[in-house]
Amino acid sequence: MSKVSLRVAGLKVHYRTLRGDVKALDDVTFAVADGETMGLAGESGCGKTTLGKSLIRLDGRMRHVDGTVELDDEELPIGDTARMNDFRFREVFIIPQYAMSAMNPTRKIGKMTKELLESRGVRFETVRTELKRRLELVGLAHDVLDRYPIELSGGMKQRMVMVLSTLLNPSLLVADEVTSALDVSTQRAVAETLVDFRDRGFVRSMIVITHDVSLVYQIADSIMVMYAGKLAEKAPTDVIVDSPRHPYTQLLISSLPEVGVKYADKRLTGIPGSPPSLLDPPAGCRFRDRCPLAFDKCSEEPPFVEVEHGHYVACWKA
Amino acid sequence: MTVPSVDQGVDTKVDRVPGARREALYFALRNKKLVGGLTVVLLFLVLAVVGPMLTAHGPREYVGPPMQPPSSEYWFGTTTFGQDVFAQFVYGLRATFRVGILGGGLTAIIGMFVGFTAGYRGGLVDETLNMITNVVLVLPVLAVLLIISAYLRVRSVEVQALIIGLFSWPWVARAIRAQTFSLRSRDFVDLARLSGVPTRRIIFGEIAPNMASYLFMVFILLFGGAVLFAATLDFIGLGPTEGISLGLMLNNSVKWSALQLGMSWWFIPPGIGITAIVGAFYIMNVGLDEVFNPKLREM
Amino acid sequence: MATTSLAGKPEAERCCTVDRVSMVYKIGAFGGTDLPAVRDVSFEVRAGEVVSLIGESGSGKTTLGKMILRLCPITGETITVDGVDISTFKRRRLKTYYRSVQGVFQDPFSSYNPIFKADRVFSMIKDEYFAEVNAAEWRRKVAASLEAVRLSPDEVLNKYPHQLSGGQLQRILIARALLLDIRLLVADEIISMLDASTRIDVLNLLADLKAQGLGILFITHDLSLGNYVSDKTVILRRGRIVEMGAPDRVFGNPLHPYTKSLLTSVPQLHRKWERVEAELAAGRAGLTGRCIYHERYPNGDGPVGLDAERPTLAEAEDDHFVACFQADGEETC
Amino acid sequence: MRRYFGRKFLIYALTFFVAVTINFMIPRLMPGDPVRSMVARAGMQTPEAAATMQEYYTRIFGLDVPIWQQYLNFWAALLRGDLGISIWLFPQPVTGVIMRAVPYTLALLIPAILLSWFAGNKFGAFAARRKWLDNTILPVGYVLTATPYMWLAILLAWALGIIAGIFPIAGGYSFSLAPTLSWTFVGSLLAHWFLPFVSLFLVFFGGWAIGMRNMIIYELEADYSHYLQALGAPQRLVRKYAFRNAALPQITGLALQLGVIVAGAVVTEIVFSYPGLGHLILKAIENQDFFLLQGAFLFIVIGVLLANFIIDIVYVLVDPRTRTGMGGGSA
Repeated sequence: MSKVSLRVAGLKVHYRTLRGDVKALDDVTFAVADGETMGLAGESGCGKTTLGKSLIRLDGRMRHVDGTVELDDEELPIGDTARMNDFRFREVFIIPQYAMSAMNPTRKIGKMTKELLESRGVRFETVRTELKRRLELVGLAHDVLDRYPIELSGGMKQRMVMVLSTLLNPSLLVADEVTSALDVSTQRAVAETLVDFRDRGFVRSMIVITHDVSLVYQIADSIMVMYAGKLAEKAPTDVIVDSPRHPYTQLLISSLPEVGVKYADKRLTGIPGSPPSLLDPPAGCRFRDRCPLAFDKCSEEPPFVEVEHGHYVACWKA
Repeated sequence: MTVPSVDQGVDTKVDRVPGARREALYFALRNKKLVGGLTVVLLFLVLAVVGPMLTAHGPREYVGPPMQPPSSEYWFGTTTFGQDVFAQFVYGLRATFRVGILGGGLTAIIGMFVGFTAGYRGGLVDETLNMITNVVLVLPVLAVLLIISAYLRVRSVEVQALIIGLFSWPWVARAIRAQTFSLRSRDFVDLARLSGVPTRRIIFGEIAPNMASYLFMVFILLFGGAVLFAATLDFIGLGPTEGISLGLMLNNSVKWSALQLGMSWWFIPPGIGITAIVGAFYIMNVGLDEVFNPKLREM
Repeated sequence: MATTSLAGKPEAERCCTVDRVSMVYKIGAFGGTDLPAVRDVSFEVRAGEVVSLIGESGSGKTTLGKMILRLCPITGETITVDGVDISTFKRRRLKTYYRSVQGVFQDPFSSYNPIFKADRVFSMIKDEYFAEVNAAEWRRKVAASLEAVRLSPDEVLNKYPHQLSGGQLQRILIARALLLDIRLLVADEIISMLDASTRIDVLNLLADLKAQGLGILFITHDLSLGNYVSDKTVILRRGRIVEMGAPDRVFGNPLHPYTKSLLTSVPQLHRKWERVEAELAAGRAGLTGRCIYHERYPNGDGPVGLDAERPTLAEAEDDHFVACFQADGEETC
Repeated sequence: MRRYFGRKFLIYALTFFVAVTINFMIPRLMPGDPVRSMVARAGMQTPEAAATMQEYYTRIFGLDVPIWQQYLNFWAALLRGDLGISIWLFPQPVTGVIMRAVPYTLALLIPAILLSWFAGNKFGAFAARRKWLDNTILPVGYVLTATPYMWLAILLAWALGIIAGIFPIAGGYSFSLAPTLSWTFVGSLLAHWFLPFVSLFLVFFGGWAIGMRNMIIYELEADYSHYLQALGAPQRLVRKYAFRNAALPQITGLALQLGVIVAGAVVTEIVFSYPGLGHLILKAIENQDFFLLQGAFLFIVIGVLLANFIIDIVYVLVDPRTRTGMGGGSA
């Protein structure tokens, strides 16, 4: 984990709405090392999905305002849909939330794969053996290629999309809530496949977006926590879970019941209040209103700084 | 008289919230299709209301010299028999709006009744209604209307609207059934049931309001459909036995060789009237669709 | 281990009893294929008790909840509440039934009609059940009920659902249920769509209500949540109960292979999958190749129905029941 | 799949049954003595002919037997292919009269439907999400669908037939020719066929183009389209897939529109005095020839049912979802 794979600097992405711009990502700066699996956790509306999307494809309402994204020392033209096409699939790829409906329902999977590859200038024959090898690896029979997506179960579709998405060995893979719709047993299999793909070098580094901290705890090397469009904390997995520094991370982790913890023995508490509106976010630390440790200085915005090797926090108290 | 397909993606319109209501108005006022369509419709509506007051003649009176091209006295000219085309046109417009509203309205009511019942009740009731819907759906409507109208001694706009309504509801029922089905599985419907609210009030108090925009759009399409059906019947010679309609004007003009005689003032106005009203409604409908469905807005 | 067993409580405290209930979904027109959603399920919820119904998708847990709420028809034997069979209730009787049994569902946003204000859920209750109560008194009643779920009336009344958070919406729904004199609350995945930081507060609320004597059926797919509040855990798989009992026994000493596989798959904080797996493998050593149910009842003729306590389940230890180990439950071993 | 067709077949059988029953009921439900009014309105020249007809009708209607027996007799005659005798073309049997007209109607309808379906869908897909096309050409499509068939037919006849004088505007072939297999005759057939065809084609075309345009916008917003775009697939491929999926509901749409399409053909034939079913219907109405009208009605119903059945088969062939037995084919 020495070389940096992804470097995001000062990234700002806004959503256009009638009532004004929603500042979904505000000055986000971080790096992902080569070979690192980074978990990206946060509550709904904190900007984690926006971050994942902006690395691949901004949708119609998203606007790249500022900041740069570099992948393997090459700047990604994220604001330019057409130029970005060269990087998609080959260099950077997203496994979307909607894996269940990601494949064209009226094409056989193999045919779709072939057409897709050839549209990107890759001859199907050159990857056919590798494709079959990877299907075996995730436990899919070769004949899925001759089937229609509707004939596959949810878990099979999920695995198929994973194989398809990583077929050209992208440098960076973004997995957006890939497990949230699945049952626990399938969830684990999918999460472990992701790790396996990384270990086998199908992808070099990964960002796993989820609302479930305990899931990324199982598979990620590091965890980055977002709050209201900003980064709160990033550190190696064990550090985040065992000794978080940001009050938000602390409260979040302590509010999660674990198997074996009972109400009668240990009454957990949540975080009072709710996140600020991103239409017009307050100045200073955005967690200030809900933070038990808030003090005067919090009206200034805390920088996202490295407090310890590999441990970044945006809090004056950290 | 193709009815543009409306079956697609209608559920996206369900998520309307009051904030979105203001938003919808904002987009509505800026939607050229909606505003333009509405303007045309209102223009013709005004003409239908005011027009008969501008002319001293009844639509079927023989008032002037025959076969006159448009002049200052007979704005749209006269027919082979010296009837005033303008008078026929404005009275015909009235019939058009009447048959559209009555026929479209009746179709909507039947379609809604069947659709809501089938979608909400489910089970055997749904199966049965669905079967009936499918049967009426494949029956060629015009052929049925023909056979019924042919035997009717007295035909009026109201009777026409009635038989149009009785046979063109199936696609409405199907679309509403599908919508109801998806809304019914929403938790708020279950919650209303848990609150002891009776079925009828759940349908009209909980489900229908969520489809208001959709129902309105359906009515617009039905209005257009009814107008076109009526015009077709009139043209075949099964029009109202009393009074005048735009379709009847077309029928008369062809019957009395207006084409061969070059009396374009006789057959052009009624066609323009029907096309403009129905077309304006359809275009309004697209506009509405864009207003209620953000996906369709131009980006 | 805290002994939360209520086995000794008198009959009168039984709040809701589900006895050998089955449910078959008909797929396709005019019947066609049958899809069994719930098969021979029996359990009971007592007053002042939280029972967690845990299962993955397709386990029939939601269907069971809906059956108790009479939102889908009951087949098989009976569901009794306060000793009365509820399966035949119609109109008036059903309406009266809803005075004592209420539900809250998974998706807080879908539980509200988006075009009306959120308090409509209260006014519906007033119109149907408290038409005679005057407005001022009703306001007081609503305020009291909102306070019980720790919401301030000014904060939530007169607002549209999209202006409120998921946690607030779910609490309003609980407050709504509290307006009636309910004895049983069916809480179907009520926190799975809430953010992690607010989930726990809703769970705590359930625990408080239970302390006031309410019976709660807590339906969830999340083992850790089920464990946190419940007095009894029922694990469902494909419409059947595979294991049931006090949570510390079911989770502390899981017997059924399915329960174990669930436990090894659930992502936990502070314990990696490998560790959990190793721990359970150690516990399992003595059980390999065995089936407690068939050891107890070699002919598969275990007691049936509630009279004999649990159908098709064998009592492995005090307040801990387990079904045949055949993982699929389709055939016996 | 067998269930799918079984169900369809049941619906078609029921529809046919309902249609025949309507045919049977309508004259009997209407107030007054149908036989007398028919004979009176038929306006026969001689009292002998009127008497013959009176007798004939009474026998056909069988008004002296109980209603259920009338009904059974009606079916029996129908199954023998006996639809009665035409009044307008007395004493030719209705079946024969109709059979002579059907080829003309089919010659108009089949090319108009197929060509407009393909062209309209292609064009609609092409216009969708292309701003200037969408804004300029598609309103024209809406106006076209809103145009009454007969009016467009009248306009075409007037402009290209009367004013420009390029095409004949009446009949199926030149009145001066007798049907033979000669170039002159075929040329005349084609010349007479062209205007009614174009007029139908244009209105259908507008409808399909708009339908496709609306469908494809939804398809381009579907998850699988987003996924393809995220994979960097070129717009061409994304649109190709969207088109394929959007075309499926358009097939169902064709089935749903058949009734309306036939209605269009009927009035278009009337404008051009084209010797198809529509023309017969007009004549039947003008001459109070109810047997002919009923026969035409039954033929239309049968035709629409057959076409529906063909569309069902096509649908199953092109949509894999119906084959795997997982929904699809909503009709």
